[in-house]
Amino acid sequence: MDFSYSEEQQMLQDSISKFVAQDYDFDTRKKIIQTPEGFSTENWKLFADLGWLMVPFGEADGGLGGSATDLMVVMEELGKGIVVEPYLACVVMAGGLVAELGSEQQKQEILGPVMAGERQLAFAFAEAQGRYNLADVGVRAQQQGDDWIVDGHKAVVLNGEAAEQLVVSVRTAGDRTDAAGISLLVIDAGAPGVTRKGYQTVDGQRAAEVTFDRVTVPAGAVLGPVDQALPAIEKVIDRATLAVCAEAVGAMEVTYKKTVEYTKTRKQFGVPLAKFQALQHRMAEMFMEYELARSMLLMAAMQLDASDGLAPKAVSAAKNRIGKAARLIGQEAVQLHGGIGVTEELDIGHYFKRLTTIQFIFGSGDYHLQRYQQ
Amino acid sequence: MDFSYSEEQQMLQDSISKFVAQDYDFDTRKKIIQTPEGFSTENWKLFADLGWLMVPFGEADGGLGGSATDLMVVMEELGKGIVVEPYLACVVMAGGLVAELGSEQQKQEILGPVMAGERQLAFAFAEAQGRYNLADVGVRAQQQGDDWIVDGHKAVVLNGEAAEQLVVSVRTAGDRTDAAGISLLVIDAGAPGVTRKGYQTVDGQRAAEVTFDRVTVPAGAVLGPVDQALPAIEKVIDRATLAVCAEAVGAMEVTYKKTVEYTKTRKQFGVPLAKFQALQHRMAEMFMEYELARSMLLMAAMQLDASDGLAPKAVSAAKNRIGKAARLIGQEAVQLHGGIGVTEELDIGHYFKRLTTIQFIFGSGDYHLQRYQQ
Amino acid sequence: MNIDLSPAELDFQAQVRQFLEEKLPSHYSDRVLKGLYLKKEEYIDWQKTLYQQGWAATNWPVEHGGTGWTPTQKYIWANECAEAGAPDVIPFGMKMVAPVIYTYGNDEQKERFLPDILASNVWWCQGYSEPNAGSDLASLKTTAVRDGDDYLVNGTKTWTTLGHYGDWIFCLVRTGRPEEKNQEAISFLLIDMTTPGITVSPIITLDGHREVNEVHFDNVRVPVANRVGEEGGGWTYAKVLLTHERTGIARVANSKRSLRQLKKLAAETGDGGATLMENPSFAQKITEVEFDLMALEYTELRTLAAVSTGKAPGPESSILKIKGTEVAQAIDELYVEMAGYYSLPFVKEQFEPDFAGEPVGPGMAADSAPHYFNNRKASIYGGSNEIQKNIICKAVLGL
Amino acid sequence: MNIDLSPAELDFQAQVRQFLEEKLPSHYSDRVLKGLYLKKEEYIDWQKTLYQQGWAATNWPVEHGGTGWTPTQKYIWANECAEAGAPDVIPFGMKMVAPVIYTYGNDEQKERFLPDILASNVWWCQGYSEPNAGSDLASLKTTAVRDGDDYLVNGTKTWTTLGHYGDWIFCLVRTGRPEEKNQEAISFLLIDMTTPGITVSPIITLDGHREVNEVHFDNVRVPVANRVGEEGGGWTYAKVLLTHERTGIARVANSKRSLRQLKKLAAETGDGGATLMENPSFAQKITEVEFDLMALEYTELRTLAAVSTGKAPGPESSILKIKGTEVAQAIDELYVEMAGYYSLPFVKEQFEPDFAGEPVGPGMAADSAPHYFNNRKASIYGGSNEIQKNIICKAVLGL
Repeated sequence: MDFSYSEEQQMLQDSISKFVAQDYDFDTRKKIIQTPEGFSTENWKLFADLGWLMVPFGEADGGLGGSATDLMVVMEELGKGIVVEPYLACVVMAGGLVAELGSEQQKQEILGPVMAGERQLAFAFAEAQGRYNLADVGVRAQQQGDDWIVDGHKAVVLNGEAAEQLVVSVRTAGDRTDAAGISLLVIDAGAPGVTRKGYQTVDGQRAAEVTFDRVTVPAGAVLGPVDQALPAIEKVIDRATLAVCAEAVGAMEVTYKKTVEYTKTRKQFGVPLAKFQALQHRMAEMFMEYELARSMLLMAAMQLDASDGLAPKAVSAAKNRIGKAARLIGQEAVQLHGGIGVTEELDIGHYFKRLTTIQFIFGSGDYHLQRYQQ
Repeated sequence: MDFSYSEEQQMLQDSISKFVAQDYDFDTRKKIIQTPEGFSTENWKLFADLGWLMVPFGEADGGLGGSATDLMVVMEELGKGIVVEPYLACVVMAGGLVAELGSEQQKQEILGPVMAGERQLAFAFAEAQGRYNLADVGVRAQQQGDDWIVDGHKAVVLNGEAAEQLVVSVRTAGDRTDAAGISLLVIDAGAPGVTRKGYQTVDGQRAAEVTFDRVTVPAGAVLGPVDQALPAIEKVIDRATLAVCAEAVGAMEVTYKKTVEYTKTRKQFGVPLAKFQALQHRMAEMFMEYELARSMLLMAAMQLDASDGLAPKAVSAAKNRIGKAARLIGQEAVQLHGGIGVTEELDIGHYFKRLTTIQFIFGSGDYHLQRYQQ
Repeated sequence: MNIDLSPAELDFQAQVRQFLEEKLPSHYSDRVLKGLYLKKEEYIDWQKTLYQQGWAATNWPVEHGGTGWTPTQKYIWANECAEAGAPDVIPFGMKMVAPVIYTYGNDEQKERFLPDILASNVWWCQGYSEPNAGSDLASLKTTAVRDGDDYLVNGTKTWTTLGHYGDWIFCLVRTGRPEEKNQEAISFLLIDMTTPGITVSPIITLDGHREVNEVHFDNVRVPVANRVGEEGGGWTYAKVLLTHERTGIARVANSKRSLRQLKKLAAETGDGGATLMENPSFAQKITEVEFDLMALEYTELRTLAAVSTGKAPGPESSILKIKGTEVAQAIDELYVEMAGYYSLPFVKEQFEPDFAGEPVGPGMAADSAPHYFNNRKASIYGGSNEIQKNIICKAVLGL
Repeated sequence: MNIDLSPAELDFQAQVRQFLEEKLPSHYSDRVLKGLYLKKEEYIDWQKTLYQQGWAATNWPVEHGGTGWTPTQKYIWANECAEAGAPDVIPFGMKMVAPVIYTYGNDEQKERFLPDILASNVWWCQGYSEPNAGSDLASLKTTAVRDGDDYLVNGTKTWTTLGHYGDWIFCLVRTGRPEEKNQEAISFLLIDMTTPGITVSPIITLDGHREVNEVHFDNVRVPVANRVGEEGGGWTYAKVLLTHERTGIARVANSKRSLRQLKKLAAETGDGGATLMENPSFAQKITEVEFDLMALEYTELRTLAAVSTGKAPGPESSILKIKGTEVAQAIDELYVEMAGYYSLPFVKEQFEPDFAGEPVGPGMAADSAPHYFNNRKASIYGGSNEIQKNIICKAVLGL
């Protein structure tokens, strides 16, 4: 049992930490969010140059052979700055699926540009009726000669607006909620019949509703085995779940520390808030929740790397428990800041927002608790 | 809508309140518990003389025509002294069933002595396998000529040791968990084949395991309609549930107030505990939980008296919410007292114990939440 | 003790229902039921409808045009309005400044201000909080220095709800010398917002909306005649008012409606082959908040009953503030949870009264997260929940 | 970072398992697994078995007879012992006084006391708390006044666990003048409990048992040679010790075993046609405490890992005390809930080692409520959870 970072992990952490501290202050982030793209293409290029986009990919695919713990290191640091660049959607989710299922050719064609920061991907999987059930896929792909004809609607596709290619889960056989009969297609975002309605999300990121209306996709666009994509999807969503858990832990650390600092300066009734014992004990709770959440994160990351079949349960346990911590820390941070905490002016409200959305993407606490119990 | 007590209710409250304050201090209670009977027959006589045992019975039966709110007044005051005399088991439960289902003759024969304080009853209904399901009745009564032959085991019969007569739920038809096929018998505790193993309960009361081994019971001992006793049992257990809710509210009031007073005198680090804001806010929570619990109690009592079909739901809502308050107030009271709170020496631990057992008799919080949802 | 409504009260309830059915426009109630804002003129329009009915001032004494309703009638009214989706009455004129004026104002002030409040001719707003005061309201720094028959007012007020709609503002100001830190140096001023030197600047809250504002006073000239009561009496007046305000703050009727709607929507929301309402964890959360809400409702009714027998609402009413906001916030959170992925989109145009496009996401999803974020304010404003606990500790528990 | 045990560690685990299988008598483990006490001589017997194996002192340095185990080995040991139902090692000698003696004692003291502790020849108990001190340990009043080569000790110690079994007691006493209130006036004394003037009186806890005691000192004569370290140094020694003690206090291994047993029993407990484990509310509570326990376990492992790289366990280890007791108490409570009506009977004889009758109620029901009541102490003793939060606030958060 070993909890220490490797030298490479330490260097990676330092490099991202430095970027967030020096180049990603709150005002910079605010300006980035207000751009039409909703993220900085310059930053993205920098991420590529620094090799961060290569971290989760295997060495055979030109990546850094990244483990789940490597991914954790990246996301925890990005979380500290609530960085809006689409690392999760492009690299971890869509990129992860290509790495998992793609043919050599597909991997070369797609992952190369992704790691170079030259291509944006998104993974379109959620549907309005499906809630968190990854097997609930109503978007249909029907074979027509060598092609697939795709029809249907995907909900809240993270990075769906900027993406040049969409990895899309489609139903190629069976009933809407069957585990078998799900396939993955790589669809050009500009293909005829693809309509995207982009929007900002409440946490300052971007997403899109994507509609497919008789979209023709060539046979070569199928990723992995026809009808049998669900296991890979589950695996990649588990990794993505770990990624947002790490992001949450990073965001929580900043949130509780900023709150502690704020109470030291803000005076009420002639004394700093930090002197009120009732508030002190609540901050002690925030600190403990953060530490417990971080322990769960390490546990889940190590389990994902151990690959002994316990990973899905470990991820669900972590998502539930970290979500609970994120809720408490986010809410308490706002409450202890008082009025200023509910304004757009101050960073704390934005950490709160991201800590909220993370609770509900890839499954609520209840969803993961029930998944764990199965 | 009217929240005020009638003049009679006010007088009743004053009279019990005076008794508890003057004649039922902690040392007196301790001595009573150590007697072989586990309660004071003198007190019981006094309760009879003061008419308290008549409160829940109809005027036609020689009672005071008591409503649920009357019963609430009695039990709330008894709860303030965590009085161990078996009002609940004898008067509310077993007596309540006789009043509900008994023939004129049965009522005269049984309720007269009960109200006079001259007879002890108990209601034997729980069984080891049944948890809180009142329809789960495995004790069998089989007809033999004019008699019934009773076999089986009843668990944790409150006041089962002192009772001279036991009201027993028995299965006269159907399968073990059928709603139909349940009857009630009044069985002399001394009848051949009845074995009682009495014991103290963790909250200082007395109960017994009761075994029936080919006990012969005459036809005249049947209470109410054969096979159809369940609705009356449910009704009486709902009343008993309200009664312990009221008892809990009374006990909570004393518990939170004693805790507040204790913190004013107990010094740590040179200042009274009451001056630590972290503890102050927790006591504010205790106070609020008490007030919310009391509101639920009034709601449920009024709904029971309104008899518009909402009573079972109201009782379940109250039991769940009051149980939650009882848990918080009991645990916090012990914690704020510190070491002395976990000793037998001080009264607070005994309030905590009773507030704990009340959470689990007549159904846990979960049981009542799920019953409410049905 | 009994729970039933009297025949007269049942009559009143029927009358209220009929009124709401006839007079409440559906394009108001639709938006209210979705948790969205109305336009300024729509709020005014609805208040004028109430005025015409004689039901504008449910909390005023009859002599000034109040309804003279019993607590039970007010309870019925609040419930029916919430159920029907009637817009909230903007409280600053009707519920906040008017009681101060009719209790502590002189006859001239009563005649000058009350009729316009009653008829919703003037939009009032509140100038209590200041950027550096927070919960420590008494540490306010806005000064009003006597200059002949006027005061010269300087300073900044904040969290002024809908201040950009305001015609007049009532303010707590410091009329004593700067070194006098005590509460006796505070006075209560009524200020015409068109007076030169007043600027209103927006504060954007976490839902992306402008609901609150900062109001800056730069040598604003206010006639001494606009001071209510004694110089230095302002703190007392405001405090009495704050206690009275706390019963309505439980917002029981709103939470009841909101919870009922949540249950309805959850029963229509798919969740792994069943509905979300059938998910035992979600259902349990709903039932638990339902129990809390019952307890809150009966606590409020007990308080109202005590008031009707002549007792002033005591510091116990701090419970209503604390638990009322906790319940409302718990319900807010369940809406976000219900929305799932559709809690993410933030399409601001959808919230505008004139939006005619296709919304993103189902039912109440779009506003769920912004509303949840914004309503975290509820446990902060109006005397934060921490301050309320301090009040309970001091005034009830004697700590 | 990785989660696997090394081959050497796996070997060690196998060795531990074999030892426990061979040497742990089932009449000990049966009682331990039911949460019941052993007799004094049984505790001693088990500790002597460990001594013979060379595994008595898992926390001592090798030079004094300790095992020299790594943190991971200690973790494996604790887990396997808990799983097997090995009796707890009574900590007062082995874990509490011994480290003070080998760290701060002189050579004579080490030679005189450590071997008997290691071999469990002497039963030690603790004299820290006092009736009026509580969490404010430093306010202790027991005095030790110098009289020639002796101290005369007067005062009362309380919460002395198993004090009625004790041969020796280690005490914090006030050696300074009474008006010196500060922590520098406290010394650390080792006292033979057969010395005239010592009386031990029981305190009955909420489970009806005598586990703790008051120990009264009436002019008890203690040789100065029995003082560990400097006069006035006692507070420092005790404090260092308290920090070290805090890692074991999470009791992770015990809670894991207890939770696993709870799940097994819940799956055998009927509940309305199904089992209690199938009741979603109960199952959810179990899973939530399971998650908390995982988080606690990995927090402890992180702390152990930090210690093994040479860092002293920081004030962060207060988390282990707080959350460890919260988890244990949550599990206790679930046992009571599971027992239902059978949580009520209190048949004291059933808990005696010699009880041969028919118990009332199933499985673990009988002790569920007494154990729950008694274990409320866990959040009070060893530095109450409130004190732990104060430590976090001060030492970690800088508040």
